[in-house]
Amino acid sequence: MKWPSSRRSRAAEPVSNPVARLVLGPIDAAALAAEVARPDRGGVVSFVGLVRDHHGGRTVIRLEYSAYAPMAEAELARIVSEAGERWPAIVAAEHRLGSLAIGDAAVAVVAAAAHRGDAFEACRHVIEQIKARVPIWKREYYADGSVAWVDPTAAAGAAPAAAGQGRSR
Amino acid sequence: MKWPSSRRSRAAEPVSNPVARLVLGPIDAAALAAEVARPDRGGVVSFVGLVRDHHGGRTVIRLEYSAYAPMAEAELARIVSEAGERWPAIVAAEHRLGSLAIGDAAVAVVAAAAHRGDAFEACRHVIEQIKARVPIWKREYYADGSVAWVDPTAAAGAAPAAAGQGRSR
Amino acid sequence: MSLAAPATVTLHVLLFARYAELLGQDTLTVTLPAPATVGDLIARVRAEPGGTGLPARVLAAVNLVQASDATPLAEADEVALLPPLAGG
Amino acid sequence: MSLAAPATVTLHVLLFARYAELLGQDTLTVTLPAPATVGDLIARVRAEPGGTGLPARVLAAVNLVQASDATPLAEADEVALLPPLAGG
Repeated sequence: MKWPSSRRSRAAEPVSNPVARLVLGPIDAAALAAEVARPDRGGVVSFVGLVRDHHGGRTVIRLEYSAYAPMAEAELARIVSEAGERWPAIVAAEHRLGSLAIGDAAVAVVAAAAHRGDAFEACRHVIEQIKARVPIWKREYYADGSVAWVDPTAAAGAAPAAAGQGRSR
Repeated sequence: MKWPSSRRSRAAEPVSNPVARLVLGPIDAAALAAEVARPDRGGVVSFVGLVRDHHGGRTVIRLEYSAYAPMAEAELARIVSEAGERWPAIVAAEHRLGSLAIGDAAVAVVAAAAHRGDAFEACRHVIEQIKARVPIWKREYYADGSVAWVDPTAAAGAAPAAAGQGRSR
Repeated sequence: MSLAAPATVTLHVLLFARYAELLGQDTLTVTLPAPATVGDLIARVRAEPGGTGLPARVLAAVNLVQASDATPLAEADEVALLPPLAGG
Repeated sequence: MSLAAPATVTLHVLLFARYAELLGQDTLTVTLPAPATVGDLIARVRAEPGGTGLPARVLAAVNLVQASDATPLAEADEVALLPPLAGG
């Protein structure tokens, strides 16, 4: 009686299609959350990464994300599936590509679980893995007219690597 | 030049009115996120707690949250303010009261920060503190017609404390 | 205590959720010999009809802030007895 | 190696972001003596015009999966050279 059949059948639901997408238009984090939230997954943790208006002390006016799309999609799906195996949680992730304005959502990760600790951990893990493994590149356009590819592996606090054109430092 | 004045002025913005509310209608987590997200707080972490459809092996059909409202509001505001002092993050929280259906959002916490680690930690801390400190009570209505006050301090896995009427165990 | 000190304190007590059900009411007015603490008040509420159902440890707040059994009480304080919290 | 083994492997190389800028193109077709590894391929790309701008460590993927310098390459493999990832 402790685990009624309705609960068991839900827990056994196959997760055949991980929600892991590259998108060209705006990200709707609430809609993404609705795809994974269920009454038996009462803790829903979301991460949304917004385009910041500064980087390395320079004012950013917009940016462009590009990707090695077939690999990025495959890697995103692998990351989401791995998280679903490691935690009793369902995770969904979207990353936007193309030209983004300041304040636009570039990435969203939602994790839903029966226990909030699992949802927090799975969500955090997935965004870290996305940053470490998914082949996506970011080109920042600055207020001074310069442009640079962002290199997160460069020394902390260092200015972005030069793109070689019109850079004013 | 590393910290242009536009950034400094934003960081110095006073947080005079913590967003910490008890609400009687539906919670809109996206609207709450919009209240704290800013282009200089690019990492936004949200927690939403949904009404679960089971508890202690019993099927829940709806529930009611009640509160010692003046203290609950004060405590919620204290928790949000404390988090804003402990982390470089802005936090907003809402808790719903009254009658809720399965799947309704009962609580939402949003933390926005320049660095995602701060946003994750502040969000997690605030939901834990809400559960530990805010005087709110939950009455569950079960499919078998019984009703119980939820006692999270009771032994893990134990059924909720009886409310003394029509309980069928 | 000086002669001018009041011999009693009168308190507004708020009961919530399961405790209001146990006591059959959600407010009480209690007068205790001074000086009085939260622990004294809880002992007195246990003596009310239905009060024996209170658990061994009762969480209390005085004037909207959580208190301990040793917290002193002053005339007209608002004391709330809080069943196990279940928000979130 | 047996006599039947091909003496070379021909690979499709994809360049992205800053690397595409450095090399002035986003695809290359490279033929290497067999057996060849990812490390061999990267050394060859460094010899292309603009290739000296590649960093000491170049991340690569073979057929959509991250690879190391020691990963062996087979005829018609798709090899991608990945600048520092900056998603999220």
